[in-house]
Amino acid sequence: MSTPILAARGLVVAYSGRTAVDRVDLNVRHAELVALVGPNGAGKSSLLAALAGLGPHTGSVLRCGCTGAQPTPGIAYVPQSPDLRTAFPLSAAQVVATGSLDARRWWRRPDAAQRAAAADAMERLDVADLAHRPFADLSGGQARRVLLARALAQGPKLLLLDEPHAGLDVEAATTLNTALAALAQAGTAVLASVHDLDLVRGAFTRTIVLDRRILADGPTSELLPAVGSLAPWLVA
Amino acid sequence: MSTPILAARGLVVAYSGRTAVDRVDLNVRHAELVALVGPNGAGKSSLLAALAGLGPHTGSVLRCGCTGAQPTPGIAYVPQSPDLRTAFPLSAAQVVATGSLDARRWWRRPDAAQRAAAADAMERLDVADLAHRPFADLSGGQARRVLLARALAQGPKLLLLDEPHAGLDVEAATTLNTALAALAQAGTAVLASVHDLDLVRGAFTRTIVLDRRILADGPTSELLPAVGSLAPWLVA
Amino acid sequence: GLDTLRVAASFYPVQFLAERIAGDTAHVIGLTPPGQEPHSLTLTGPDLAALRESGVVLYIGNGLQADVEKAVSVLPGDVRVAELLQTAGLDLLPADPGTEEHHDAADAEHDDHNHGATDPHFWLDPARYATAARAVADELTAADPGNADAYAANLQALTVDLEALDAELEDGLALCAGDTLVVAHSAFGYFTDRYRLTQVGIAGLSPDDEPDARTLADITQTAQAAGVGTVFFEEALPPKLAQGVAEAVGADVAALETAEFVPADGDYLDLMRANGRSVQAGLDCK
Amino acid sequence: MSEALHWLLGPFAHDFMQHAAISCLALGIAAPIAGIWATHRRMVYLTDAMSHAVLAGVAAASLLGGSLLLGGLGSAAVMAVVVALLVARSRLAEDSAIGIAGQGLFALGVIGVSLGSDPRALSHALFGNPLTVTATDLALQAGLAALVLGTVVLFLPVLTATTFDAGHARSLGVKTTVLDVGLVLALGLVVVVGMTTVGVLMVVVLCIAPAAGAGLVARTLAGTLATAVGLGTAASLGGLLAAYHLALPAGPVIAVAAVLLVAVCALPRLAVRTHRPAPEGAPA
Amino acid sequence: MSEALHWLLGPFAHDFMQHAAISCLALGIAAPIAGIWATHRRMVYLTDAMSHAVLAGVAAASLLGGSLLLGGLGSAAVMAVVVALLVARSRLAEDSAIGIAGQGLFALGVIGVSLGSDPRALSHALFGNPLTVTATDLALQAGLAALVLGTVVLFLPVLTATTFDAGHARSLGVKTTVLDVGLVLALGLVVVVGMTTVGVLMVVVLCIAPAAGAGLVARTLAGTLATAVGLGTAASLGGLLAAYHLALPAGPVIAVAAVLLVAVCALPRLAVRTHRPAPEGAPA
Ligand SMILES: Nc1ncnc2c1ncn2[C@@H]1O[C@H](COP(=O)(O)OP(=O)(O)OP(=O)(O)O)[C@@H](O)[C@H]1O
Ligand SMILES: Nc1ncnc2c1ncn2[C@@H]1O[C@H](COP(=O)(O)OP(=O)(O)OP(=O)(O)O)[C@@H](O)[C@H]1O
Ligand SMILES: [Mg+2]
Ligand SMILES: [Mg+2]
Ligand SMILES: [Zn+2]
Repeated sequence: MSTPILAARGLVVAYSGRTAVDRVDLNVRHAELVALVGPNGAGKSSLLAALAGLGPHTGSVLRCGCTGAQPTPGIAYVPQSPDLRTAFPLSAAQVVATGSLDARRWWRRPDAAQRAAAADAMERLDVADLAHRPFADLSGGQARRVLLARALAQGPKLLLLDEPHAGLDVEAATTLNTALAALAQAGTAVLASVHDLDLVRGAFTRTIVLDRRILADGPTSELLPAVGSLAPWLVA
Repeated sequence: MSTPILAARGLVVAYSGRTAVDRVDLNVRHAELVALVGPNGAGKSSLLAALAGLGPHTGSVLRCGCTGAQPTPGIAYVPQSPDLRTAFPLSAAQVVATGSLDARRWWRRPDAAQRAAAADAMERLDVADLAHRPFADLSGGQARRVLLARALAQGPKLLLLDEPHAGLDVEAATTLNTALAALAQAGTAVLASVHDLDLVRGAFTRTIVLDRRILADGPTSELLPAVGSLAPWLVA
Repeated sequence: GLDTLRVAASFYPVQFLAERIAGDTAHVIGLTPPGQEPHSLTLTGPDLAALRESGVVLYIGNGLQADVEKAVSVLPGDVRVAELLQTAGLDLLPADPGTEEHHDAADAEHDDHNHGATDPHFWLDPARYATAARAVADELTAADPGNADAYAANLQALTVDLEALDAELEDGLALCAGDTLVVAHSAFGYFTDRYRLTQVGIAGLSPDDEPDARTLADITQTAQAAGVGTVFFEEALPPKLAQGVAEAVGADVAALETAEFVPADGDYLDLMRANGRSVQAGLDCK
Repeated sequence: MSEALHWLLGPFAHDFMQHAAISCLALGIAAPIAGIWATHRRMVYLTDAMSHAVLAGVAAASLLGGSLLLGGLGSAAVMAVVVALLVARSRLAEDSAIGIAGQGLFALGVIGVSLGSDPRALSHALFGNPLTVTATDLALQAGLAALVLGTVVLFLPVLTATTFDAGHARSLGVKTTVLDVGLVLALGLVVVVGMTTVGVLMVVVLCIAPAAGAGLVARTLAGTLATAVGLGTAASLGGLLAAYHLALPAGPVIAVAAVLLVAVCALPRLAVRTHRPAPEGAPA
Repeated sequence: MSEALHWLLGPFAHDFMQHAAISCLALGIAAPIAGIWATHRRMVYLTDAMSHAVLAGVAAASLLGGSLLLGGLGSAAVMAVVVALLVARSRLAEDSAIGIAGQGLFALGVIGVSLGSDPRALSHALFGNPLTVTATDLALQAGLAALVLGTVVLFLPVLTATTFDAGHARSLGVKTTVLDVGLVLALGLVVVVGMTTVGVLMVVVLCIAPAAGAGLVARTLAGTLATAVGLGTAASLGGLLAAYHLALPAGPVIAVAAVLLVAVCALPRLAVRTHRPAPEGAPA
């Protein structure tokens, strides 16, 4: 197999005494579709934030082949509940366009390829018709899909998604899974926390079961049928 | 049947030109468990806010038998994404205790019955062990469950819940459905927006399909099997 | 010695009188230190302790130094307190409503530069200043009768100095081509009253009473009509307004002192002589 | 009496220092207790802006010949209603509404002053100094402290609930706008009483800094309230003493002391910062 | 020349009015363009507090004998870094951090002034008046307007992205703290240049009010920027003219004009309020 696009070793996230993520070792490779499952409070959000380079942690994380603590271009991260200033008057399309911001050249406008990628991402997540609506006016699910489209528009090598299906209607959740599958086909790796096992089965080839530590990690088809003994809460 | 606990007639929610909810007529009676399903942007949140007396709307709404535009004690409403000041240092138990606030007598502390109801609600939603944790430290799903416990602690006649299952793990979602069923047994009416049809089947006796207008309204067991023809997006 | 009379003086014009009359006999404390803007003075703990240990406190009221007035109002009864604007025979001028009208305070914290309903700047007239000097001598004598002779002698010397200054100014300003004194703020009412000149203040009694646009236009016209050749600014104030007026009427600018600050060198008498020379040059006097 | 003890207690032999100490205690309690709610309701700016807005009321009172203190309170009331209206009704952000209302009233005040009110009375009413408090001032401040403390203890349930989740309180039928206006009025009262007795700088900082410092170290509501009062009284008494020995104006020194205490409270976080995701993602 | 035309243009026969008009135009453009970012980033208070903090730098410069303008800018820089540090590193709310840093610096400034700096120099540096702008001031303001406009247009992508979602920008590797400090410095520049040329009240209001008013009526970013500039220039030129004819001080009248324009922008919302859930749930 190729070198991992993401490699964590001995990753620990601790909040004033409480250990939320305990010594996690983890590899994610090109084109992998990985679901992260675990109960509320299992540490999924803490882990994803740390992997994105935004959360407090100890241990080593290698991203896109390069080490270093900083966030890395090539990774797109969508947190569980982003802190947005929705009063700032951007349309949905303008929000998606911020995905092509250059971390160093702050004056760069999106070029033609980036504009095309943004339009394509909105098509894939079925929010093209919302393009000119003010973002602040969108419903919960619509807003979430626009933020996911922004992540897709970044053309990332690795997508870190924290409960991307939450709040999406059934059709939208399926659309999202289809879009993720297409991305993986093109080589992008995806690591997403998911609660609904049907959605895991529908799209993710590999599953990691987390409850502070990693309880299981393997192909979804092998792992899920046997998960009841390992993590009874998953099949309650 | 008894007089409805909630009755809406010709309810319309319009945002500068866009009609989000169009002439909805709706009755909810004691002990009913009603699921509100519909795609993203269908107007579910707009409708629930209007029914709670907090959203802009035209048309008439009768709550708990009494008319008037004001929010009514006896109704508990949990919005899709509440705007919280989590920096304010309350523990989870203190948050649940705010459910017994008296709208008129601002100095009233919870009495023994209210304290018991709060503890009971936390038990039912399986967050009793989080009671003394700072609310700000909770994970997304934990926080949501505490807010639902606060609504339960109000001892409402009518519960209006906007996507209460979103972000809950499988076990917690089941626990919530069990708690709602127990409330209904005791006479409380529940109206909740839900995306996952499995969860609808699991607990809700009646289903309303909304897409700006009400497309269907009937017993879940009759309605869901036939819903494919009516609302193809529901079974995508 | 321990029983030396202690005199507290609120700011420079008061402090100068107190120091001259006390001489070596009494000990004078100036509450407003050199370099301090008198109007925004905030008293400190040691200041208040000093006030309480004083035999006499001398100040000028009318809102000129609000903190001093408040501190004085809570002093124990055994401290003699004298407000110099109350001096009999001072012949105070009313605050001219025409110049009182316009303010432009930039910030509340610095907005308390206001002198009240009568014009407090009496010290710019040596004759009225001499009247206040007698009141100061009376206060010191009443508090410390044992040294009455010393105070009387010091008063005598000071009066001679002030009379000489007055005569000098009178002489120098007797025959002038112009009689209109355009000044940065209307502090020179007593000065122009004494020497039969006309004051045109750009700002009002308080330097914060900056003129509005129409008043500024009027002032410019008045100055032009009077053929003013020099506009006087104060070093304590932003020079822009005075410079603007001077430019508009094609006049020069020159400095004039209000003697409100402890001078870096020299004293009141030197400042006033310099003012005399400045006005002489500006009004083209013989 | 030892050296150190004399340093600590000697200054309080003066009656003005005794008065100042009582005054500092009263405001060191009242201001942080009121300020807690300001810091958590994004009203810090309001506390500050209030001191500007008060000029309008004082100028109006002086033009109309009314009581200046009442005038100041009146403009605090106008400010409260305008801000509540702008925020609740027009979707304006809190800070914008406060800036606009505060600076607008201040501008009116400046214009009012320029219309020829009695400047002497104005400057007397506007600024205080803890060292020159009178017996009346002390009574006023003690009353204020009792009022603020009593009100906060009495209305703790509704204050807690609306501060944490105003939307939920509204869904229960609580008239949050009424509460907001009441709270702003209470803050206005603290600011007006404080500015006329101990000075604007000291009262504004005592409203903000101890509450913010407490928020940094305390993890519970009770702890936050207690810590804020502790920091407030420590800063005001400590600052008073330091100002005496350094021969500096007491109000600003107390303000600096309060700010220094916040810095001390922030130190552990500045050093370890475990809690919030590190902004640049450096490992902890 | 007709009556009306004379009313409009007559005052500008005076060259001080011409200077004032150019100056009002320059600040009517620069301040709102900078203020847009302040209003959306909860930095309104910062704009205001900056004017207090500047006193510390001016006092220090005057004590040490340095340039007062540079001193003012220096304290704006200190303010920027302290606020950014407090917010990013210690989880302090923006407004608390601003209040503490601003009032703390102001208190230091007051103490510095009381230590006997040169009061003449201080008042020279601290306050301006639109009627006294000099040719140098005009050049400074024109340069400022060009700089602000150019910077905002150049950096629009990063400003937009970080204002809307700072966390996302950080996840892309953007050093948002650097940007924050830069933005606060730019605001500090506007405030310092503005306060020394046209006065603090006018410049602070011109930063806040037009931007807030634009936020109420415009629905797009481009529209918001254009509306803010329109409101800013309208308020400053209209206020200047009104002040002339009413014989009132220009700075405060311009401030009141800007606030009135916001009120006009808020009127439709106050009347119909369709957008945000009605606070007390009354049907629309
Ligand atoms: N404040 C607003 N201004 C303008 N339009 C709005 C506003 N809020 C919602 N809308 C629009 O009204 C419609 C209904 O929104 P609503 O939030 O009620 O949908 P929903 O059914 O709750 O969707 P979701 O499942 O995504 O939460 C959507 O098209 C949305 O874009
Ligand atoms: N800032 C914090 N301070 C202290 N404890 C925290 C903090 N954030 C999270 N925790 C705790 O760490 C644990 C893991 O939280 P995390 O948010 O990572 O869980 P999660 O798996 O994402 O849960 P969910 O499914 O509910 O989103 C929880 O017990 C939570 O209470
Ligand atoms: Mg999570
Ligand atoms: Mg919704
Ligand atoms: Zn004067």
